Amino acid sequence: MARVVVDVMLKPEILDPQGQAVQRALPRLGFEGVTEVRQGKRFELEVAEPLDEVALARVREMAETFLANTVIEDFTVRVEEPVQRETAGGQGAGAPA
Amino acid sequence: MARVVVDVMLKPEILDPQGQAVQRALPRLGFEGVTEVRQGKRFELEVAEPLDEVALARVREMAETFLANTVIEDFTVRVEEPVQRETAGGQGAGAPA
Amino acid sequence: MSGGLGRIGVVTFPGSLDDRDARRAIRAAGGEAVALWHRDRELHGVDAVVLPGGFSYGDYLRCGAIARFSPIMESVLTGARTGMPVLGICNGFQVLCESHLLPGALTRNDHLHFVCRDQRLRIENAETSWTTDYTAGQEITVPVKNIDGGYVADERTLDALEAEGRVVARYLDWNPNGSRRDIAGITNQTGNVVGLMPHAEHAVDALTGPTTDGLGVFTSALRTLVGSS
Amino acid sequence: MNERSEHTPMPSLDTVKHAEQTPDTELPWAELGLKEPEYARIREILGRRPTGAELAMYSVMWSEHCSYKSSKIHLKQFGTKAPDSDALLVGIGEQAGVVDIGQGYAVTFKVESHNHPSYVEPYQGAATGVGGIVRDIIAMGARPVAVLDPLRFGAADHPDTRRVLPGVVAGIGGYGNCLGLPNIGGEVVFDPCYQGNPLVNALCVGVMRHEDIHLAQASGVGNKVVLYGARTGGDGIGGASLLASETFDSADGKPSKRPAVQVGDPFQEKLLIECTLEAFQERLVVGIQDLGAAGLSCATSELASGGSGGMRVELDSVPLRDSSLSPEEILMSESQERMCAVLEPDKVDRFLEICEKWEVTATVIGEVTDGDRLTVHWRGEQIVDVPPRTVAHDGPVLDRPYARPAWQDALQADDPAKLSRPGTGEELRAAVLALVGSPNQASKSWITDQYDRYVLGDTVLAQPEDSGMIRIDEETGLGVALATDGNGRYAKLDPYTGAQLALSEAYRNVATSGATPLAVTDCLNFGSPEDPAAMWQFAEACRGLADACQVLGTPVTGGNVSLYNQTGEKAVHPTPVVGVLGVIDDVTRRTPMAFGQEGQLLYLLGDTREELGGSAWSEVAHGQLGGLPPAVDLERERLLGEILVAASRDGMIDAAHDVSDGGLVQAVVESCLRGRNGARLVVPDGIDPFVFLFSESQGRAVVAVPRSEEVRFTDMCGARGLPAARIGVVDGQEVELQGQFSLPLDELRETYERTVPALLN
Ligand SMILES: Nc1ncnc2c1ncn2[C@@H]1O[C@H](COP(=O)(O)OP(=O)(O)O)[C@@H](O)[C@H]1O
Ligand SMILES: [Mg+2]
Repeated sequence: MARVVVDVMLKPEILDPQGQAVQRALPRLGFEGVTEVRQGKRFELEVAEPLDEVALARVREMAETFLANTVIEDFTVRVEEPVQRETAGGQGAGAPA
Repeated sequence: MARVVVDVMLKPEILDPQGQAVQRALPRLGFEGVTEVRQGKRFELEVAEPLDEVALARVREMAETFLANTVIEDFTVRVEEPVQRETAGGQGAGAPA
Repeated sequence: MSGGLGRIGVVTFPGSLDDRDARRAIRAAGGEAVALWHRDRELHGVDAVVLPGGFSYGDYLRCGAIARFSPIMESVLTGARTGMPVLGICNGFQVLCESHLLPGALTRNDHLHFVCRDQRLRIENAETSWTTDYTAGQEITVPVKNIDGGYVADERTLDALEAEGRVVARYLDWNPNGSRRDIAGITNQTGNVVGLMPHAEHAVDALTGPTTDGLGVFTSALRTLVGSS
Repeated sequence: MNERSEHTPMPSLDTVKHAEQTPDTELPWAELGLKEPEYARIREILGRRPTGAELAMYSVMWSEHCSYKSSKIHLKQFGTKAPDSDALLVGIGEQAGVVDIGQGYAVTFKVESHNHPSYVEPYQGAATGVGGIVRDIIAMGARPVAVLDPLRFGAADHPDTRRVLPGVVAGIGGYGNCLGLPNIGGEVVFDPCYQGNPLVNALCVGVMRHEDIHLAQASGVGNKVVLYGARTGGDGIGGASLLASETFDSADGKPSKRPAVQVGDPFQEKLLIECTLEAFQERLVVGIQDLGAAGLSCATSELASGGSGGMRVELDSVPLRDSSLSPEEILMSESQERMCAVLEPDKVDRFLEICEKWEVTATVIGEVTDGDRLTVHWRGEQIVDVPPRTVAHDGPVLDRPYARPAWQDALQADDPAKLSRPGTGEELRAAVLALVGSPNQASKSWITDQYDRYVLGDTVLAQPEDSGMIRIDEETGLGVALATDGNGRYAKLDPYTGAQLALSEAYRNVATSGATPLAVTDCLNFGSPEDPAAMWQFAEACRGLADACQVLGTPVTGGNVSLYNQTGEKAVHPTPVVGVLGVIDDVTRRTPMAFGQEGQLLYLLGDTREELGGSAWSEVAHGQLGGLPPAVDLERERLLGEILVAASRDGMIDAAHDVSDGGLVQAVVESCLRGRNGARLVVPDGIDPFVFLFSESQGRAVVAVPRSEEVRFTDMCGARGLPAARIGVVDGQEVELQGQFSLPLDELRETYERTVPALLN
């Protein structure tokens, strides 16, 4: 099994009410210095091996026709090593930051 | 400005109806071989420089207390180079795949 | 308790929708409804608080996630910890979970759609501040309307809720959102804080609701207040 | 506009002064959709060539969408033929008409289309459609209290419908639910003619006290113009970007990408509603206008021409979401969730305070001046100097050619009388099941369950009842009822009659619930006005509706026209959607549709003739559309309405359901399922059982009468001359037609409820 990640974000020119709401809330919570927030979707797909060019092209097609609404969204596709996520109190490894 | 990306995913043990719905729809659309789909959120934050350890720690705190609900979600924080996204008909660069 | 009527506050957050209805239900139950504002730290001497339904802050990010940080929530948390009856309906339930006053969380309905239906429920715990006017096992019908109404928690938490009798109400016939163990409402350990997904406040008048079965939630609280005064 | 070589290079800003100095500079008026005579007219009005910004304003305001240039001469009839009505407080012309419903209350309501955007992006298109109509209602000074959503999609099993419908429904729900407006009715119709061109109409109704009516006008020199709500982005500016690229004559001056689709922000709109209402309550506002199509161009020119003076706008003050916008684009932007208010200077601070309370961005962008010009300024330069009326109201008026299409005769000659019919009881039974389970007649609860109908706590009736009913006053029980209807099949067969039938049905639906119909709003969805056949359909429908409103005494208070609803050469059925508003003094006297009491007597009111043209049966059984639609009898509709209202008021009936598409049997099945009781029916003498069940004769309703009221009720009908035939009794758990067939309710329910989910899940 390989993990493919598809990130889907609203195109930059499209209004992102969710990101805006988050951004506006931050100062109230004491977080300053964040000038913009965009909120999008992240899909993690477990795909059967081998993940060759053909398979990846299929995933890209899937992203374009289904996971993203390309009228308003852009996307990226990439193969990813599984990372460990932080949980509450998170001393988890995180990704390189 | 630096871009920080926060990915938030439901914990593995929490049911993800959205991911499941995507996964169930794929074969109908002619995409085979995807054994699991999880759907989460991706936040792109534009953060004022300098993005030192202190600033990053603040972002991590923000993710933990606000962007993610750690009762049901895990998160990762990372600094990212802006990538070019694919749009419809996407011959965009995409990220390394 | 101050004076004659029980005073129950209803908080309005930006995007609250059923606040007016909650106030009407309180009045219908014989109480005095007090409008509270999210930016206000003051509870204005109310004896109990309702966090109403709606889409606070558009439910952007997560339902209840932004509202939880409102100034008034600090006072509500303090009150709740010292025994003040607090009820969260729908979005209010979500705010209570986000505030960690109640365990677990509410996630997207398993069928992914908003659903508005008249729903049969069984009252499981008739001893909370908001359910004493029911009997355990009583079946009632009130509307549900939500898109993020699926109650989730880890198994241990669910088991603990069951063992401690903290499941307040359960869906009957049909689980409208995929809630674990058909949970429609839960309470905290002391029974003063209740989160309820179904909208009791929309079942207080046969003209505008499917039944009057929801009235008991508000009369219960008023009775609790009298008892404790 | 790639070849710019021939044009004189322009400075980066096309000011009024610059326009005066460069009279020969050509502007891309054709690309902005203007015709040569229109451009000439603009030059004549201004006495010079327009600036880029002026051209932007004229071009959007003189577009079909904003100027109604093709439809205006036909819509005029709604005014000239308007019936005398004491109820009308504000007539056609404002954002929405206002109707007096007594006790000091006034109601405003309007239906609008968002068809094309909903095809491109179903969720956002439908969502922003709801947003737009709600702002229209707030702009009248009213608190919105409910929405309805008349919808048309392609064939139920077509892939395009599967793409469009779920998104449209989720968008309407997503936006309306988040605003806290109950959805109390609407329509869902499937027909292949709407493939590639769904109709997404949305109706909003609002309530105010008489003294709170606000109009779009900017009077009072020195008064301030405040823009509030969302920041302005590059939404919906189409042609203006082109103008900008023309004006900014340098490669990197090209505007960045402009959104192809607008995204709605219902939370922002909810805040907009709350802060507007609070400002109304404190009587801070002199004039108000929503920003919809044509954005600031529309708002400023309409406010200015509605008032007595001129207006000066500082465009630099407009808060932007995208700093690369050119002034032309800012003027044209259709960014959602924005409003404009005119305030006396000493009220501005308080107004801004209220906006701050609701976390709504608000900015003073201009003021009312004592001239009669609308001027717009940017970076210290004047870029617009126009008489506002010429922008807002003096758009072109076209008398487009129209002609009855050649195929109309053949279509009308294709009489359904020749179609084979069910004869035996068994066949009738099968035909009933086929009808009840057909997508157009089946339960729509898969859709309507996605809408909040309870919020605000005043919903007395909602789908699937004949009309939606809202309580207005808790003390007195005063309420309003609304229904929308529009049968495109009927209108295709005969657009004049079709429009009247749409009105008849909506009128009847309102009366069936016990409310007295008062006023009308309409959304006219038609094909291209450049096609004489579509234009004829449009003209006929307007004439039909105006004539019928005159007879029924219900004025058209406002509405919307949507043209160019076609894919290639193929237009949708002419689809006039008519919304009727009624008033009821005491909502506790409403008549629901459910047959709730066993033993009650069923009466069919009205006359049944053999009328199957355009019927649901001809569609379901034969896929046929031909012949003539059912005959219209407006006097009968009025009488039926009076009887239904009287019977409700005096407690003579317990249930009523109007008979429309699908005929009597559809109505009886729906009322039985809702009431969880069966019915035993008997065919009255002299009628063929098939016609009895499936005919779509108008002016009919079926009512359930308690036995104790039978004599009083039939006496009333007899005295008033309304035919009332006893057709059966509420009884058992089956729908039975004596001597023919019986159908268990369980089987009917299964058939009725499974269709739509099966198509969409
Ligand atoms: N899109 C919709 N939104 C809300 N209600 C709807 C919608 N479509 C249909 N309904 C409701 O379903 C019921 C049945 O619709 P319909 O058969 O068109 O009614 P009628 O034939 O009486 O006009 C009505 O109450 C109507 O308001
Ligand atoms: Mg009807």
